[in-house]
Amino acid sequence: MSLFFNILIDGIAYGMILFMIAVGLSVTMGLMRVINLAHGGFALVGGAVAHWLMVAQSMSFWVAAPLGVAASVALAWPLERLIYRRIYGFGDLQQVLATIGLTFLMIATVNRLLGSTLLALPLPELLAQSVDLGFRTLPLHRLVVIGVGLAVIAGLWLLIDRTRFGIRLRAAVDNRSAASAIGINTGLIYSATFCLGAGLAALGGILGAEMLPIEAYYPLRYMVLFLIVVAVGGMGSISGSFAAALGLGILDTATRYLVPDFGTIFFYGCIILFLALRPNGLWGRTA
Amino acid sequence: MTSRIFRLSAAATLLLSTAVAGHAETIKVGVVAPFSGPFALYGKQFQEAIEVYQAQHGTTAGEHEIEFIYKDVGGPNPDQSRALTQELLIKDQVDYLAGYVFTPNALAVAPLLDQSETPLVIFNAATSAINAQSDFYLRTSYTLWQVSAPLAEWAYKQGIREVVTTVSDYGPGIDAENAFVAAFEEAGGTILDSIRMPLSTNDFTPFIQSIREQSPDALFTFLPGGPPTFGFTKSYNENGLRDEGIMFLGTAETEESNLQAFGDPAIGLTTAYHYSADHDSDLNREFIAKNTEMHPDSVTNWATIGAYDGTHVIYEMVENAGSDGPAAVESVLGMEWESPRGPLIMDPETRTVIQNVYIREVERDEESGLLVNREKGVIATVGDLGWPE
Amino acid sequence: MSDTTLTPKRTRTIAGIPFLGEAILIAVVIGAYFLFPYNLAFLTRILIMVLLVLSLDLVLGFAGIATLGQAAMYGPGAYAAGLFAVHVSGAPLPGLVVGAVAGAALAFLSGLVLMRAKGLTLIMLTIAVASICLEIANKARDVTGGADGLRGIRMEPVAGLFEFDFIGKTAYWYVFVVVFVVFLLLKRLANAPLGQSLRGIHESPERMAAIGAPVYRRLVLAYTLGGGIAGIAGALAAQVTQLVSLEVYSFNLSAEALIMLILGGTGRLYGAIIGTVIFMTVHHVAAAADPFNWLFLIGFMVLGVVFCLPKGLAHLPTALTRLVRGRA
Amino acid sequence: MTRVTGLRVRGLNKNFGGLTVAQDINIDLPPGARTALIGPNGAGKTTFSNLITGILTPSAGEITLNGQDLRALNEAQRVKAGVAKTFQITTLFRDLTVRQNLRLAQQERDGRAQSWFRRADSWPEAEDEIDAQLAAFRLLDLEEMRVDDLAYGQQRLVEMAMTLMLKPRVLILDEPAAGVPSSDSHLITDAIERLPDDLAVLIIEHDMKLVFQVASSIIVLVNGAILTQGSPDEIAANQQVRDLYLGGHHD
Repeated sequence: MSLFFNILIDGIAYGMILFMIAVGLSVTMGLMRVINLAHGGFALVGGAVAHWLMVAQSMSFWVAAPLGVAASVALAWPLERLIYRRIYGFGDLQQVLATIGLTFLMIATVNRLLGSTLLALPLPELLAQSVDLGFRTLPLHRLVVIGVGLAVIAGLWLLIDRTRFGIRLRAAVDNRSAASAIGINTGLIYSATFCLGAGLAALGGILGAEMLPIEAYYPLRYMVLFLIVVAVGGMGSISGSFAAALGLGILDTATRYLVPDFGTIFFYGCIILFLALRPNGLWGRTA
Repeated sequence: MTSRIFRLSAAATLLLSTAVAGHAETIKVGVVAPFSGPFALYGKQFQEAIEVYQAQHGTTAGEHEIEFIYKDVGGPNPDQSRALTQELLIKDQVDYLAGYVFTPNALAVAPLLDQSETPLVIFNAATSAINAQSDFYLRTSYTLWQVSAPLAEWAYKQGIREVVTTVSDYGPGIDAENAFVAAFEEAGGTILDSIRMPLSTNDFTPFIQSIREQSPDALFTFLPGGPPTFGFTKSYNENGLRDEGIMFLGTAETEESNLQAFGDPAIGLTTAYHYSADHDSDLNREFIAKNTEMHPDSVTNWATIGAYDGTHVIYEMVENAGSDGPAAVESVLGMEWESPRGPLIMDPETRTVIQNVYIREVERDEESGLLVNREKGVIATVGDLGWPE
Repeated sequence: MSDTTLTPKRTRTIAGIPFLGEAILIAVVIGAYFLFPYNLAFLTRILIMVLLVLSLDLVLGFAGIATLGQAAMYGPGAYAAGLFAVHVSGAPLPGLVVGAVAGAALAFLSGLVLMRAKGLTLIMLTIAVASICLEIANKARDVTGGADGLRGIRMEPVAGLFEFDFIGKTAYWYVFVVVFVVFLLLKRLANAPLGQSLRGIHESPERMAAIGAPVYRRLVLAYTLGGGIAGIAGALAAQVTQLVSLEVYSFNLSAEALIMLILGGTGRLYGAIIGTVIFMTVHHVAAAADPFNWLFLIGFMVLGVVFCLPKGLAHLPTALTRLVRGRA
Repeated sequence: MTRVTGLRVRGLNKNFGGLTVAQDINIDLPPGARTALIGPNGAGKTTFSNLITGILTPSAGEITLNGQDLRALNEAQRVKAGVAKTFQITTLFRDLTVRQNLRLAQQERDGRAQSWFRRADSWPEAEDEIDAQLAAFRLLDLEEMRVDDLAYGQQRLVEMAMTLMLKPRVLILDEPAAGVPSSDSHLITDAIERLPDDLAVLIIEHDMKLVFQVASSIIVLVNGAILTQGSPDEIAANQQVRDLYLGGHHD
C-alpha cells in the first residue's frame, strides 16, 4: 500500500512540473500551429536569471524567482513580435529549423555568460524542510510544487472559462480567420498567450530545478520530454496537458519503482502503444 | 624535421623507417576532447591544466619545443574521434596524442596508434579494458575498478556489512558496480540489491525509496556527472536516508566543478577518489594557486589533475625519446614522481598510474565558506584492479 | 522541388547539359581529394552523413514522412555490419548488405505501426522507437559492448583488392562509390513512377487514395527503402571507424540530419548533399576556431537560411536569378 | 437469373452513434446512367458518396458493382474495381503539372506505380493516351503548367480528366460546378456531356440548372433517406420536392 502512495505522490509531483512547463507549449502549438522547439529555452532563461540574481546578487529565492519569470516573459514579448510572427507562416519543417536555431542561440548565450555547469537555485530554508507523511517523509518543496501546479490549472481554467480574454482565446483556437473576422485582435491574443506560456515555462523551470536542474543545455536535454506531454495530451488542450503530464509522471515513477531495469523501454513502449491507438492524444483536435 | 606522413607511408609499404631521434625539433601533441556542447568543461579543464604545466615548466622538454594542438570532438562520438585523430596524425603530424574523455572515443583510435606508433595519454576515460587494446595507451586518470574496489574494502573495515548498489545503467556504471560488488563480497560483506537506473531518469526518488525500504548500512552509487548526480544526491538527502544511518558511498559524484551547486545537502557525502582539490600538500596548493591565478573562473578538479600529470608524462617522454613513440612509452614505464594528488607510479604492466585512493567527506571549509572534499583516509598505491589478466 | 519534377520527353538537366550535376559531384570529390589530402577522414565522415541525409530525404522530402528518428535505422545498420565483421567475415561489401537488411527490417517493422500516424504524433513515435533501440543496445552489453562500444572490427580489403590504409584513401573512395551509386539509384527512383507516386502522397494522400493507390503500404515501402539506405550509412560508419557506439542511435544524430536536410532543401537530392556539406564544414571550421561559441554561428546560420532561403540552400541559384531579374 | 450490371445499392444504412445519416437507401446505376443526387444541406449526399467509395463503412446494406460485393474492399481497392470520384473541393497534386497529375492516376491504374528504375514518362503508349485525354478535355496547351497556377474551372477539368484516366465504370462527381465562376460553368457541362456512354455517372449537385441539363434521372435525398426519384420532368413536377427543396429556385 505504501508503494502505491509512493508512486502516486512522487509521480504527481514530477507530473506537475512537466505540466507547468509543457502547457504553454501545448497552447501555442494548438493556437499558433507552430512547432516551438525553443519552448524549453524560456524555462532556461527564467532559471538562469533567477540563479544569477540569487548567487551573484545575493537576492532571496522569493524575489529572484518572480524576477526570473518576469525576465522570461520580457524576452518572449519581443521575440514573439519580431521573430515568431514570421515563423507562424512557415511550413512545419521551416518552423522546426527556425525554432531550433533560436534554441541554439539561447543555449549559446547562457553558456557564454554563466558557463556549462549546473546553475543552482538554492531553496530557502522554509522549502528545504521535510514533512512527515506518516509512511514516509517528503520534502516540502514537492508539496509546494503540487500546490502551485493545482493553482496554475485552476487559474488557467478561470482565465479560459471566465474572462473575455479566455473567450477570445478559445474562439481563436477554434477558428482563427473567423475570430479575426468578428473583430478579435488575434495578434494581441497570440502575444499574450505566448508570453503566458513562456512565463509558465519559467515558473516550472525554477520550481522544478530540484528535479530537472538548470544548465545551459536544458532546452535540448528535456525537449523530447515536453513534446511527449503535448503529443499525449493533444495539441492545444490544457486539460489534456494536465492529464498527460500527471499520467506520464506517474507512469515514469511507477516504472522506476516496479521495473527499474527496463524502465526506459517500458516507458517508451507505453508511449508508442498509446499514440498508436490515440494518434490525436487524449483530447486532441483532429489534425 | 621528420615527415610523419613519409614515415607512415614508409612503414606501411615496409620500407625502411626514417625516424630521426636526437635532433632538436618541435614536438606536437594533439589533444582530442570536447570543447563544445554539454561536455565542453572537460576540454576547458584540460587546456587550462596544460597551460599551467607549461607556465611552471616552460615549453621545452630536453631540447625539444612542445606545441599542443586542440581538437573538439563534441561528445561521445567515436567516428569524429577517429577522424580527428587521423587528421592530427596525418595533417598536423603530431608525435603524441592526449585527452580522450569517453571510452568509445579512446577505443576507436587503437588501430591508429599501432600503425603510427604514437603514444596516447588518456586524461580521463576510465574503462580498464582500453589499455589492453594497444601498447601505446598510457593513462594518468584512474579506472573505475581502481577507486570502487578500495572503497568497498574500506567500507567493510568501517563495520559496514550490508550495501545496496545503485548505478546508472551504462558501461561505466556497470563496471563500478562489478568492482564494488566483487571487492565487498570478497571482504565478507553482503550486497542486498543491485539496482541499475536508466540513464534517462530525472526523478531518483523511486530508487532512493527502494533503498530505504531495504535499510542497508550504506548505498554505493555511480552516475554520470551533471544533472543525474545532482538529482540523485538531492533525493538521498530529501528522503531522510542519512538520518536513518544509510551511508552514501560514491566516487566522482562530489567532483569540484558542480559541488557548490549541491549546497549544504552535500555535506557528509563519502567518496573514494584519487584526487581532491583539498589535498593537503604544498605541491597541490601551488598547483591550484597557479591555476586560479591564470584562470580565475576555473575550478580545479580531477580532469585538471589528470591532464596536468598527463602533460608531465608527455614532457618526460619527449625528453627521453623525442618523437620515437615506442622508445618514449618504454622510457616512462615504471616512472615514479610526486604529483599534486600524491605519489604516482606509471605501472609497467597496465600503463595506468598506480596512485593513492583517498576516502573523502564533503565539508564546508570554514575559511573559504565553500564545500570541499576533505580527505579522511588514504589507501596507498592502488593499481588498476580491473586489468584483464 | 524541381529535381523530382519530371520534364517529359527529355532528360532533366542542369543548364541543358546532360549529367552536369553528376560531373560536378565527381569533380568536387576528386578536387577535395587533392586539395585536402590530410582531411580524408573528415571528408569520409561528410560522405557517410550525406548518405544518411539522402535516406532522410527519401523518407521526408519525397514521401513527406515527418521523422526525428532516422538514427533508429542507422543504428541497426552499424551494429549489424559491426557484428558481422566481428563474428562472420571482415569483407566490406557483404557487411553493407547485412547493414542494409538490418536497417530495412527495423524500418519495416516499426513502419507498420508508424505509418498510420502523422504530424507531431508521428514525430514522437519515431523518437520513441529510436529511444527504445538505444536502450536495447545499451542493455545488450554482452553483444554490443554497451556504452564502451562494439570493438574488434577488422576489415578485409574492399572486394578483396583494396586494403584500408592509414591515411584513409581506400575508405574515402569506397564510401564515395557507395554513396554515388545510391545517389544515382535515388535519382532514378525520383523520376520513376514510384518516386512520383511518393511525391503524390506527400502532396495529397486523399487524392492518392482516390486514384486507387494503397497509401499506407506505399509509405511503409518508402520507409523501408529509406531504412535500408540509412542502414548502409550506418554500416559504412562501422566499417570505417571500426567501432560502433551507442551514439548511432542518438537523438542528436537524427536531429542534425534533419537540420542538414532542411538547410539544403527537402525533396531535392542535391539539397541533401549541399546542406550536409555546408553544415558539417561550418561546424568543423567554427568548432576549430572557437569551439566554445560555435553554437552562436550555427544558430545564426540556421535562422539566416530559414528566413532568407525558406526552400533551402539548394534554392540559392534560383533565388539569386530572381533577384537579378527583379532588379533588371 | 439475369446478371446485374452497374452499381447496385440495397438497404444502405449508416449511423454515427444515435444519429442516422443514411437510411435504407436503394439505388441502381446501370452503365450509361446520368443520375443526379440532390437534396438540402445536411441531407447526407456526401456521406452517401463516402459510403460508396469506401471512406466510410456502412452499418448495414449491400453495395455491389456488376455483381461484385464492394463492402469488403477498401478505398483503393474500390477504385481498382471501378468506382472513382471527384472531390467537392478540388483535390489535386498542386505542385505537379497537369500531365503529371494524369500520369499518376494512369500509373496506378496500370499497376506500374511501384516501378522504381524506369522513368515515369518512358512508356510511349501511356504518354499517347495522356495526350489523347488532354486533347479531349482541351488541356493540351496547359499540360506543362503547375496545377496550382490554373484557374479553378480548369482545375476542375483536370480533376475530371485525371479521374477518367482510371477508366472507372462508375463516376461520382461531387458538386462539379461548386466554386466555378458562372462564365466557366459551360466548360463543366460540356465535359460531363462528353463523358463515355457506357459510364455510370452520379452527380451530386446544388446547381439545378446543371442538374436539369445533364441528368436523365434524379434522386432526392432528405435526412439520409430517399424522398423520391424519377425523371427530371417528374421531379420538377413533384409538389413535395417543390415545397421542400426546389421552391426557391423556381420562383
